[in-house]
Amino acid sequence: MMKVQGKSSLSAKARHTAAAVCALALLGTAGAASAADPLQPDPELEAVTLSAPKPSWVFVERGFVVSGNSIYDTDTGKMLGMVEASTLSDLALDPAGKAYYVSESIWTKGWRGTRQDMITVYDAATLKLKTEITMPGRILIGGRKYNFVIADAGKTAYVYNLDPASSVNVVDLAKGKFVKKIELPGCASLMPVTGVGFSALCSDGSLATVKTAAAKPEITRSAPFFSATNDPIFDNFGYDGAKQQAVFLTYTGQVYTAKLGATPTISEPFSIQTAAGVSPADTKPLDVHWYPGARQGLAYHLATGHAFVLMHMGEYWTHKAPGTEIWELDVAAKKVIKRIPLEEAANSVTVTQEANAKLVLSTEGGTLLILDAKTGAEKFKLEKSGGGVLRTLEP
Amino acid sequence: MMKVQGKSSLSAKARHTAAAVCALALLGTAGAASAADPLQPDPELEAVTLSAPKPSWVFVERGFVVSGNSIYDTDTGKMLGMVEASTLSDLALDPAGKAYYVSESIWTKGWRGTRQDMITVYDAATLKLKTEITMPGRILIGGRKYNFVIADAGKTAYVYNLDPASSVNVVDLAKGKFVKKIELPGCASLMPVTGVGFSALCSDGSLATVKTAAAKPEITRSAPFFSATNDPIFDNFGYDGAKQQAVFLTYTGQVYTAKLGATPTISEPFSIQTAAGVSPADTKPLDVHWYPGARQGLAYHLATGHAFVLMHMGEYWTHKAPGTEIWELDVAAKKVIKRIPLEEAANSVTVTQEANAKLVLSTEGGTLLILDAKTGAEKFKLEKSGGGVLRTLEP
Amino acid sequence: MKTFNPDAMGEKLLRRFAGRTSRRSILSRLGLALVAAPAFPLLPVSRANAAKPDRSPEAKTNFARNAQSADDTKCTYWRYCAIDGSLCSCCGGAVNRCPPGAEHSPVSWVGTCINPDDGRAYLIAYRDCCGKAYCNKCDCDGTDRETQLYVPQLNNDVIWCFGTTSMEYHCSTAVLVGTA
Amino acid sequence: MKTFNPDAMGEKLLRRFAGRTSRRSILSRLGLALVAAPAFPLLPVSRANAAKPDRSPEAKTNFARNAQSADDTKCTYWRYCAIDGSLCSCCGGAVNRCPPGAEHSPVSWVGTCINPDDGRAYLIAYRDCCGKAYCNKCDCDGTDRETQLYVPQLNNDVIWCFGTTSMEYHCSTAVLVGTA
Repeated sequence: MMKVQGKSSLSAKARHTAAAVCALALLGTAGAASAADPLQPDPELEAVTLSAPKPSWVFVERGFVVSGNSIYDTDTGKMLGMVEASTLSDLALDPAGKAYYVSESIWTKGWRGTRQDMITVYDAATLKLKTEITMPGRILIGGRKYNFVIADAGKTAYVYNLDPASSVNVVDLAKGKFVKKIELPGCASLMPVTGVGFSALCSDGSLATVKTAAAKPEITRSAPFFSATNDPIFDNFGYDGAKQQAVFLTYTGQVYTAKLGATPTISEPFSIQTAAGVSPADTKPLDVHWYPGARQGLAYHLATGHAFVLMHMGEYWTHKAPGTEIWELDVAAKKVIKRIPLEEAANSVTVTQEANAKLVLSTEGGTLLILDAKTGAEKFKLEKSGGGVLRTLEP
Repeated sequence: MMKVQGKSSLSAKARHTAAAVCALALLGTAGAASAADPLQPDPELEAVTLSAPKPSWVFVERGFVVSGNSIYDTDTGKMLGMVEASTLSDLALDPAGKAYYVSESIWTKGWRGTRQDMITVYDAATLKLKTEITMPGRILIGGRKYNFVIADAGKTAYVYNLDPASSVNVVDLAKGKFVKKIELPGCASLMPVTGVGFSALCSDGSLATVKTAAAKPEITRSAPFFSATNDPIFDNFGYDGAKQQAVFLTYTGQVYTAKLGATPTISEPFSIQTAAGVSPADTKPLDVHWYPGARQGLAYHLATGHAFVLMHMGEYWTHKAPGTEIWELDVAAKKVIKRIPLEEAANSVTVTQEANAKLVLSTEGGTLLILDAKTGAEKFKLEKSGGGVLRTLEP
Repeated sequence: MKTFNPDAMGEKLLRRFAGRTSRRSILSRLGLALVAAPAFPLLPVSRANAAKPDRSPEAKTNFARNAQSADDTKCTYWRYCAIDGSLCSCCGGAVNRCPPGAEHSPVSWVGTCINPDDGRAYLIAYRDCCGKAYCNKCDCDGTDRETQLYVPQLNNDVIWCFGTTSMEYHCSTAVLVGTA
Repeated sequence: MKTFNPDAMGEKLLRRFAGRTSRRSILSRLGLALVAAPAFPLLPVSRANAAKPDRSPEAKTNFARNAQSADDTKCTYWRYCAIDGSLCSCCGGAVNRCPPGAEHSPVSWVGTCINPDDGRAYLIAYRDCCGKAYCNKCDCDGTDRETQLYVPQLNNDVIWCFGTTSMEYHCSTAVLVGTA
């Protein structure tokens, strides 16, 4: 079905281009001889349709006040459309490219009335509402990548909740049904673990792993490996579903690699500053260092295993400060191989999973910046187009 | 009941002030002798309550994206609270000062679901929801003063609808009930007419007057007196409920006075430019004149009969351009008695109905500007506080 | 010198859009309204027209003098002489086409704009695309011959999402209807 | 040198607010959660506390070095060292009190801020005022000792409107709970 819609989309575009060419031709004639026929009325046109999502696309969560996820093509700098979404909702992409999922909470009367939590499903070609999957509550926070994640090649969704006890909704996307709620005390930020369920970071500094299949979900925890209150891991970390690997970054710049599984293994950390040949940072408030930070401060390019990290100069506890440089880190080599200075400080960064990757940044001033990841050269600078979480298609 | 709540509000404020004084005293002591006792925990405090609305207050409709009506006291420049409201809603003040009314349209699922049109009633002291009065549809436009008006000393509300035929909902506020819908073809912008119903401006250049009491409402129209398409009357005009008088201003600056009633009488127009001793404007696009304009470009001070008009230099068909000067017009004397230049161009103007009136302006940059109407001196400049329609309490 | 005739325009538009939207509820509502209300708001200007204002293309507004026909993602594009809102051409749609997932309102406000290439005045239907949140890009506000609420079909502040599934305003198109 | 003890803090807060909100549904939910979940998120830091990080008031952050105690409508006011959002003191409320019509959330995230007048560290409860649209005035974002979502009571991005009639976020207060 997707194929057919993709074709129809292409042919619609072709028709549109043809019409535009015709119109221009008419204008040309009109300009040359003013006695020519007037412009013809526009044909009635259906709304534009989209192809399946491409690796060059970026999805921009517009933010708290103006909601919705704008889609831009980083090849052209053009806005392609918008996946409708309520405030504080989360977007997820169907790995098969057939749907967009929005995990959201809507009240029947705006700020009042009855609360309705659901995953709203949009057709990827028409962006029209396909269905709603009702479920129990979900967290209201926004700006996080790992509160709504897709597992099992698109068949399952995990939705994080805080009310203020924490739990996870398991949703069967294939059947369009909520399955069960799993209590997850003291942990958050969900990483799908193939054949197991999911892992999450915990307030005791451990990584919890939840086997979801059993009637009574089994939760195991790794030994604590980081300090959740003194040097926390940013909850917008790097995750590679195919390799089942996560890259964690702490406030001071310590980098961990976790191999996910029923029994995950976590590497010894190294300092991103040391990897760049500068003095490693610490938690002492008075010292000045280069620190990682921002809202979505780490982008992970899966094919190369390179992380792009937003860094700023400052003291400790400035972890929300926007980045003034991007550091490209070869995680396996423990080496920062490039530093890209930014003209305007950025709050969010993502990377397209293309061979010739592009970095997409949302700046303090609300501009969406598209850079060549290899050279750092600016490809597009789109004003009034920035926002919160930036998402790209992953293989 | 209002009295009691007013008192309780005052005493709460007094207590709060006392607490603040105490806190400062404690801090002072602590500063002098650091071995002093630590600060005491804050008491548990109920939300602030408000007195009945005062003539010094201004209600700022925040706009299309961020809704709600912020209340500022023009005496202090402080924000006092906010009357909750959906996007594209309209606010009206209960003349008895006991309630705020919001005419709004809410869907059960944000942008989708079932439409619910209602007048939402808020208690003026607590700003808490009192009740909802359901009614048929209403227009979605925003930025207009006369789509939701209160008549009969607060007992009746008229709500304008366009779907796209135009009509008016009659609502009994005392009983909290929708009464009936009156078709009003080709007219809009409602002026309550005491003992009759309401009047409205029409596309044929007439003033329609609707007797609402009869089972079948009777609509009469004046002779056409203006051109609705060539030199339209701004639909945010001046209205005096007590004197049953309206002041109309056209795009070119023609000023009409209408005496409302079962058979209204409309004055001969005069030019606001001529009243200021400058060349009168016309509808020719190429000529440059001083023109009235902006979104809410006329404020009417009822006690003096002076209109404050936002004016700008330009060509015709620039009626939405923000004002760079305020012209104070003595309507009866047909004389512009003062011109106040503005540092930043303004989109909206209102005037407090005080003896020492203040002008309140919302600027292009979103600043709320409070000026002394007599001297033009700036009293307060509140950034990020501007918006759409500005409303003040009328006697 | 051609005089602008909003009456003829209204009829043309009504035929154009009402005739093509039989699947929408708007048609029956329009039909009903036409029967019930002799001065239906889409055709209210017959009397006002008596004044015969000078609306000739030669009396060019500031907008028309500076309009261009090359880039429909700019506010200066000639068809946008009376548009208000986000340009659909910046939001994934086109000058005359809705972005994905949005729905074209069958009725609209209208403008009369001058094409800089042939000097002719054309009737433009500013049909809103509805059912998605405000696009908030390329916000324009052309006001040539734009009037007040009592002439709604010439007012560009109204949310023109009638007969659509949702009344949420996303962006505005500028559909060429014909010569004015 | 006093060491910051988030555990004691959590208990204190729970006693303080849960004890006074018997009329709210939050109490029963908290009670249930405490029974059901041994590592309940309001008290999760016992193990992490083993690391004994240096949180002494003497190790002053940039915020603390520049904090003032005179004007609670400014982001630099000392209690706001970990606030995020609009200050209720700019929205018709006060530093510790909701604006008219808003409802104080009984639970909150917390911060430890240093009073510049006595040099002491105090525990501050950032209780959101809920049930009205975003105030959008005096937006501040203090991040002293602010952590990530897996320690929610130390995270200032969460909408802390639990146990209130509406979960709409309006503004944030900074209630002084006691010495840290």
